[in-house]
Amino acid sequence: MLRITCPYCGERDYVEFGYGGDAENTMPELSDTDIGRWADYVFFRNDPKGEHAEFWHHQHGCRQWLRVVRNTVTHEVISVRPASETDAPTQGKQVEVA
Amino acid sequence: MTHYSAFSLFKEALRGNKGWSRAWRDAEPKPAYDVVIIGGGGHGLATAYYLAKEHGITNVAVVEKGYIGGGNTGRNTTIVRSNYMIDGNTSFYEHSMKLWEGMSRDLNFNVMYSPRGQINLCHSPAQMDAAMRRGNIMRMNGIDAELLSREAVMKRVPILDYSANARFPIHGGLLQERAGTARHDAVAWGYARGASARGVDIIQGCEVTGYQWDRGRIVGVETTRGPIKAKKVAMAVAGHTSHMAKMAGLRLPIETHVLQAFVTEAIKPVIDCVVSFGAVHFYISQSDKGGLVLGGDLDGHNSYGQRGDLPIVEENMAAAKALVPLVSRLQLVRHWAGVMDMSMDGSPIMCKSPVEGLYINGGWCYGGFKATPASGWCYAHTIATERPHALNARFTLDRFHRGYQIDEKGMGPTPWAH
Amino acid sequence: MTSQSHRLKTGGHIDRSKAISFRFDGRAYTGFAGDTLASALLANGVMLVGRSFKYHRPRGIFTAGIEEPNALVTMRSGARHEPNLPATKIELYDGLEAFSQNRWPSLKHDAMSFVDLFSKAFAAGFYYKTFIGPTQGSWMLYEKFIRKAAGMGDPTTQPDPDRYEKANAFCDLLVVGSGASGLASAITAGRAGLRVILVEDDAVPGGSLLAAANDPKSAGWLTAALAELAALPNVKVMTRTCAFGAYDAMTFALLERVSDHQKVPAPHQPRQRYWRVRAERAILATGMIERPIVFGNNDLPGVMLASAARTYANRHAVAPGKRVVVFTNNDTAYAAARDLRAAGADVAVVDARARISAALAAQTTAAGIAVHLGCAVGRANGGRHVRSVDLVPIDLRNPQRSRIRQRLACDLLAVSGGWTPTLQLLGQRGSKPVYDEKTAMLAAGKIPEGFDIAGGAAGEFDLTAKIESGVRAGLAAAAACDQAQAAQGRSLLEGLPAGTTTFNIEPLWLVPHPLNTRPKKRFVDLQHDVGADDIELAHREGYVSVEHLKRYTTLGMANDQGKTSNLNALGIMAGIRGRPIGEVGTTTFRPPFRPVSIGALTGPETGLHFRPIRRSPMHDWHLAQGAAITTTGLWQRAWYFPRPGESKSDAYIRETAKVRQSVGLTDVSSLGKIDIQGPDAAEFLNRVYVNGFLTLPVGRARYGVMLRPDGIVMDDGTTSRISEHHYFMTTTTAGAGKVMSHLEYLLQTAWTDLRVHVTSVTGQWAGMAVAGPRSRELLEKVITDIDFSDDALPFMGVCHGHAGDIPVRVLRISFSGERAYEVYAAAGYGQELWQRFHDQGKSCDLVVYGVEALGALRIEKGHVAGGELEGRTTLADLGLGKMASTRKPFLGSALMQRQGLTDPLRPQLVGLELAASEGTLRAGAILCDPATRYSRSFANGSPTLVNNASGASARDFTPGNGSGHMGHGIGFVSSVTYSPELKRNIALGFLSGGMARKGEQIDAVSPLNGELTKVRVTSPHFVDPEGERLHG
Amino acid sequence: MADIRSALGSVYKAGPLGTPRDFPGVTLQEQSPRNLIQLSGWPDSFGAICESIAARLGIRVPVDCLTVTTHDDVSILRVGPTRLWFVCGASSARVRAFTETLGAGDAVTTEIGHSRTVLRITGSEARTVLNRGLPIDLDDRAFPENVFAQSVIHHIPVLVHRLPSSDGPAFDVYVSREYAVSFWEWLVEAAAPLGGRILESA
Ligand SMILES: Cc1cc2nc3c(=O)[nH]c(=O)nc-3n(C[C@H](O)[C@H](O)[C@H](O)COP(=O)(O)OP(=O)(O)OC[C@H]3O[C@@H](n4cnc5c(N)ncnc54)[C@H](O)[C@@H]3O)c2cc1C
Ligand SMILES: NC(=O)c1ccc[n+]([C@@H]2O[C@H](COP(=O)([O-])OP(=O)(O)OC[C@H]3O[C@@H](n4cnc5c(N)ncnc54)[C@H](O)[C@@H]3O)[C@@H](O)[C@H]2O)c1
Ligand SMILES: Cc1cc2nc3c(=O)[nH]c(=O)nc-3n(C[C@H](O)[C@H](O)[C@H](O)COP(=O)(O)O)c2cc1C
Ligand SMILES: [Zn+2]
Repeated sequence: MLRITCPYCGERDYVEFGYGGDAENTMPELSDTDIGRWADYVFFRNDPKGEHAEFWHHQHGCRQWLRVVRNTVTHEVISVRPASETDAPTQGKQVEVA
Repeated sequence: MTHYSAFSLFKEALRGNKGWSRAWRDAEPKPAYDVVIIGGGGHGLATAYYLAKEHGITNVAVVEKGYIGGGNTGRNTTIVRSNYMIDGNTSFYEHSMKLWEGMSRDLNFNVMYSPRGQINLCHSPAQMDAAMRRGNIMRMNGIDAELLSREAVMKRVPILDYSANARFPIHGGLLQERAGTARHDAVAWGYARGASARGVDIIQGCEVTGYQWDRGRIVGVETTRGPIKAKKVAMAVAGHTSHMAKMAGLRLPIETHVLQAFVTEAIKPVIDCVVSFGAVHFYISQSDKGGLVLGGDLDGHNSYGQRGDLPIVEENMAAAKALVPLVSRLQLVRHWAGVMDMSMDGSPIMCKSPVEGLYINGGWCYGGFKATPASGWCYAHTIATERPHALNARFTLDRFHRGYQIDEKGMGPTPWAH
Repeated sequence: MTSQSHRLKTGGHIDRSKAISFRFDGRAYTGFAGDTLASALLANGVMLVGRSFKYHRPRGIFTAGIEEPNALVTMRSGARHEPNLPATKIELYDGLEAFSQNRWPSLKHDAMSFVDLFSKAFAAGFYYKTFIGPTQGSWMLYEKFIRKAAGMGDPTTQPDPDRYEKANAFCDLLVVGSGASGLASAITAGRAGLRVILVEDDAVPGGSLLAAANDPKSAGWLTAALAELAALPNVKVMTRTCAFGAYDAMTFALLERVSDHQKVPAPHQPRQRYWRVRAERAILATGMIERPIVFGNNDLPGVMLASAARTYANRHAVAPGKRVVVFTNNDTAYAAARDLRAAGADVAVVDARARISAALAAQTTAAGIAVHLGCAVGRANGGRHVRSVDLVPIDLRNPQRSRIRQRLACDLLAVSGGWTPTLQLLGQRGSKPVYDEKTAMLAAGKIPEGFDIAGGAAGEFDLTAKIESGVRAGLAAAAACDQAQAAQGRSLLEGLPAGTTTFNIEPLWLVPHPLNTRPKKRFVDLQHDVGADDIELAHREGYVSVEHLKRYTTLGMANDQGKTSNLNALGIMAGIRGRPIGEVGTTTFRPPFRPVSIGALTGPETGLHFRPIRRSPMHDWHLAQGAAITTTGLWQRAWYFPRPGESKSDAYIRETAKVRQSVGLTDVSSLGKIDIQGPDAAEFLNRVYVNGFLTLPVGRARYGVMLRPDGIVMDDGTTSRISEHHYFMTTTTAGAGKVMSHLEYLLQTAWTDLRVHVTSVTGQWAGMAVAGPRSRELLEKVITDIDFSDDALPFMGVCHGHAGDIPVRVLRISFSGERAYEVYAAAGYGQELWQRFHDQGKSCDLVVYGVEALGALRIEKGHVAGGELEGRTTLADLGLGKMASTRKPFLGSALMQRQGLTDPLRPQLVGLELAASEGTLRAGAILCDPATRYSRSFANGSPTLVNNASGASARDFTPGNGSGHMGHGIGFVSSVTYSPELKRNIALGFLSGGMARKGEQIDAVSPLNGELTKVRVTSPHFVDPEGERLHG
Repeated sequence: MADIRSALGSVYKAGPLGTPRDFPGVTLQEQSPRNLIQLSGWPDSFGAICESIAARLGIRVPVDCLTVTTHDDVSILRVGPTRLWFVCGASSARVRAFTETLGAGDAVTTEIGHSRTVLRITGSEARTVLNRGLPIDLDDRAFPENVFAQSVIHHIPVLVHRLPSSDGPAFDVYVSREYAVSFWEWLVEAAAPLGGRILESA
């Protein structure tokens, strides 16, 4: 059973999470009216054989969206961090937010 | 090539089966071909067969990294149907169905195409309405369809749960009588035999590891058995489409996902058609050997792992028992998985790629087995004539930018929901 | 037959004081506690137990374990009837009932056994070569017969009366297998303080120790080991439990057979329990499985694995034969020979090797056993049981056909062709075994992270070596879990003799047919009746890769998954191809390691519990009122409230009419409800909704539509502004979860600068709609502290107040087009509030209505819902194009502009009604232009659709079915209802050209019903199009 | 005030459960409705909010998402990085009064008490029964007192809180109200083989 270590809740079965796909594709600005850029963002995905950065939503836990790096061949989870964070990856239960 | 018939079977049996010859030649790669097809699945082999048969192009190699039919062709739940509704899909899949109907005779290889009927169950009035719409479109396109009432489903498939205990009561279903199953391996072998007899080289144990380029154009492939030049390179690699496209510098509207399948012990016949649950993604049929073949949803995350995880095993088994209570005391003997090329609208992509010399055939999602003959037929046409056939004209790559998705399920760009 | 004619007087792990009676094929027998069905049958001299899959050949008991390919029986009767269980794994219980399979009319006289005579024509893959013509239907014709002939056993069609449980467990170390090595691992790790789970498929721990001759040293070791384990509180021993799967992240699936060894489970007790164990580490101490040698008639009853014969003798005190021939190519079978001799049988050993060690020779001769070296069993003879074997000389370096040298009479032929470590669980993790030439074994390849192997699984044969390897693995696990200091295991080896067990195998896969006799079938896969000839044929036809071999012959694809046959097949194929076995490769191991009942994997998720049910706070009330219930996603909702004798349409038509006449009350609790708060909430809503939300004042609600990023409509609902920074959003029932995740996604990934929190409050609020001209009157009765005048609470107004002591939130919004209110109260008050409306409603002529009437009311008003929001429609398609703000971007605004989505020919929402008094309006009917009938043409070689009127050719198509309309039409009917207000059927639909075609007559065709109906295009706003009632 | 109606109204029956035992393996009891107030803030100012909670209400806010702190009849569960649940009895007024002093820019609150049904599971087999569905390690080391977890049982979202108890393990399970009946049916079925008792609702 694929297990993801939520930075807030600890290691959990992946069924607690919703899948969000490619996390490297960034959404254009809303004001961007370029159809090509939007279509690239919405439809065209990174789909590597190997390490993949992807979003997971801890739906049945803390309801946080996470950015997970995972190997798509071995399913090994390499790092997990909150989706909103862009700095170094964190893993493990103790995350002090305050 | 020995012609197959009841007579030859009998004759050879008397000779201790010593007289049979190889079904296809095990070819060594030549330095160059007119067309190199990457992927010895049903689609690649069928493409080679129709290139030779319909277009007279026989200087063709099918290059397979493992053994032919070892990809999704050899691991799918073998459902063949053409109950499609969206323009662009309907005629394509019906054309495929027509080819299925003549395939065994065309190939002189019994692919056990067994039109035993397929029923999509409905569990709410809204689903009945949707089935009505689909069935009507099918009929208007010359595809057989029948809307069954609850009672009619009951009569046809008595072993489903019609009790008050059913969580999702059966309201009725959409039946396609000509739909059914076929023997997956035989499709690969039959096309290989037919293609090989027409001069196509089938090269197994040969992985394409890159492309040969000449001024921005692809002119051949690098393989684990050396370079092979080709005027045209056509990929038909299903679950490896994104990966092979990436090697050519392309990013596609495709995600690769794992899909599992399951088989029980062989039992005497209990279910005589294919039944799809309408409440969750799940379907069941019985193989000729007697095993119940079960399939359902994706594991739900990008994967090239070709093995499935427990939650989906549980989901599928629970769905099996919810739909067909008698499976409770039957046993699962094996479960396996394939890697699926899930496209963003659930429909395939078959066209010339933006890279000169390279052709794309992928994005078949759950449904590419049934497409095998038409896919080969249309892909051969596209490769030979440099133009799509009318049947695959809509399976373009630019449809996403242009807003012409072929979204059979209305799920939008969430490939794991198709 | 005398009772237990083959039972030994002494010895064995059985309890002779507990006699057990059972039935096989209706005949009564007795056995003892500690017996399996197989051992008890053998004890009673029953050797023929089944017929084979394809050729219906008589078959007996071949093994003593999970690898059994032959002795599959059907257990129990009635609702507990269950086919295809190996007799070797069935524990005997009083009253056990079992039946043989695949035979008719009886096991002895099976009508289908003639198939065996024609077996040559039924060789591997015969079906690919015939049944091809002459017509398309030929195969279907033959297939019927093939299907009937295939398959083993029948399932019951009665519902399973037993319960199944699921369970979760966590541990530091999972040890699989309780043989000497597994016990040593568990004890060592247990002493170090690890949380250990030890699983054993058998009913009792001990593994192959139980099959050993009763020597006090090893028996004493076992007793002491088990006692220590029992005393370690951190070690949990689970017997009758099979680890059948190894999955991602060290998760293991186990099947515990809780009460299969009883006639029926005790009250409340499950039959089986399925475990998911998450372990830090795992040690596979799964032992080995013996494999046979392939020779003529090797499937005769009475042919058995040597280890099985030994197990029956030592563990079950059964003499499986009185005159025994042991056929081997290695040393291990000599132990079986000696033990069978000790049990009183006449024993001879046929050893294919040219020589054996002097020590072994001496020991064997001393036991009174004759040894025939350099010989093989060329074939076995007998009808329904082996009577003799023919020996042929053999040179293992170059096996050739040769003449029969000698015939030995026997009633048991015990075979050992070598051993295969049980590495399936590693294989499931993608670790391919590698072939070891020296031991002729498939040994572990790369061992995945977290795993270890010990004992037989690691290729050990000797007891001391097995224990040593178990201790080593246990210590390693402890070290990996940071418990190294405390660990110790040495004492487990105290007093054990140095290892003496030898193996010395010289591989032999297939014995050539003896010369000058008719070749007999040589089976490789007994369960699927795959013979050596089939492998040869596969090779001849080019199916040489092991994977093709498997698929062409079906070898290894039966219930036993080739546990005794895979390696022989590889050996034979390698021989034919002249390649080393290592190069030929192996097929993939997949879960489950042993067959697992689907009931167990399902656990309690069955029947009505297949999925949990979501219920509204008023659900009980609805049920008490006799409401019909319908399913929407996971929700159960009141569909309609029939009065005695009323049909569904009677009921909903009455309910609908009453709402428009006086007032109705309906339950809308299943709507998704989202609490949205924060200083940027307005901005956020403004981005996700197509229409503007910045200007919505406090105390007001607005209808909003949101798009998916691809520009297609995702969901709709109303959002009210409760206070400056506080909004309350409702979504569709089906869309609730999706919308909630979507909003969180946007806030946490794309728009992290927005200070907004969203919380699902679907369960917090009971919602009810009060609709109809008298709704205000009713509200005023129940809610007394709110001014319901139009000035104080206009259309789209929101306010808070009380219904007596119940706080309520009231939204004046309407889905029905009538003056209407949605009233929300905290869920725990929902039913009470509902009851108050109901009670007070008596004087206002109140009707309670369900979702069917709700649907009718909204169709009358042209409100879109599920049938229209079907994942492919745009705002413009829904006639809502004007809602989209042009002053701001919103999610989906870019891609909504794509050519395909702005195509003026896209079907748009219209109203439809019958053009004549005849005909049926049907949801799902296809709209077609009466003027544009098509026909097909084959110009240019491909089928084309040609417009009969204009001659223009349209896109490609396949021939239609004759209603005159073909192709995909120009739209469809999405929702239909009877309108009591208009006294006729009305519909919503999508039509190319949309409202520009108002008044036109269109064809609605439904070939499924053979109908072509003329419909007139109307406004989708059937009732009160000006919206006067909303306000009036 | 009108009575808060239990979501289990139609199915809850006190009495013995399953296999009779000398002592019950599992005891189940529905808890009285909880005041449940959710407070959500933003990372930049959440620390300050936590400090003022400590100062004004006298309860330290747990640092860690899996722990509960309690003072008097108020417990704080940190259910997300910047999200707290106040579970309170009579002191709810105090908590509400406090939250009303917060500006929307600092933190927002949502009442969710009615959306959860709370069930107490105690007895020697409490862990066993929970683990029939709950994929969380309940061992003392991994799941000590005053720890909670949000997860799923039988496809139903739950929050499981291990209570301090001198009398064997005790858990409060918060179940979404809509699912309460399904969850209850699952629970009773799972507990039956272990033997036990259903107590009158608290
Ligand atoms: C579990 C499961 C159930 C399914 N059920 C159905 C069903 O019921 N009905 C249905 O219609 N469809 C079904 N499908 C889908 C269907 O199986 C596939 O869409 C279809 O078989 C694809 O065929 P293919 O020939 O394109 O691909 P494949 O058969 O996968 O062939 C692709 C080949 O390319 C080879 N390859 C890849 N990369 C390279 C390389 N670099 N060099 C050389 N060779 C390479 C692979 O080894 C493989 O053999 C199912 C799929 C799965 C996994
Ligand atoms: N009988 C002989 O003459 C003889 C001679 C030499 C060697 N051997 C073999 O040497 C081997 C070495 O002994 P060992 O201690 O390593 O093993 P073992 O055979 O003593 O114990 C292995 C145990 O693991 C259990 N097991 C296997 N897979 C399992 C699973 N997936 N889930 C649960 N239980 C499972 C089996 O039921 C068995 O009891 C034995 O296999 C034995 O057969 C036997
Ligand atoms: C329709 C179908 C039926 C199958 N039936 C069986 C079966 O009866 N027994 C079996 O062992 N495997 C069966 N398989 C599975 C194959 O053994 C194998 O798992 C599958 O082809 C995938 O290959 P792999 O497991 O080698 O990766 C079946 C596969 C398919 C596609
Ligand atoms: Zn979390």
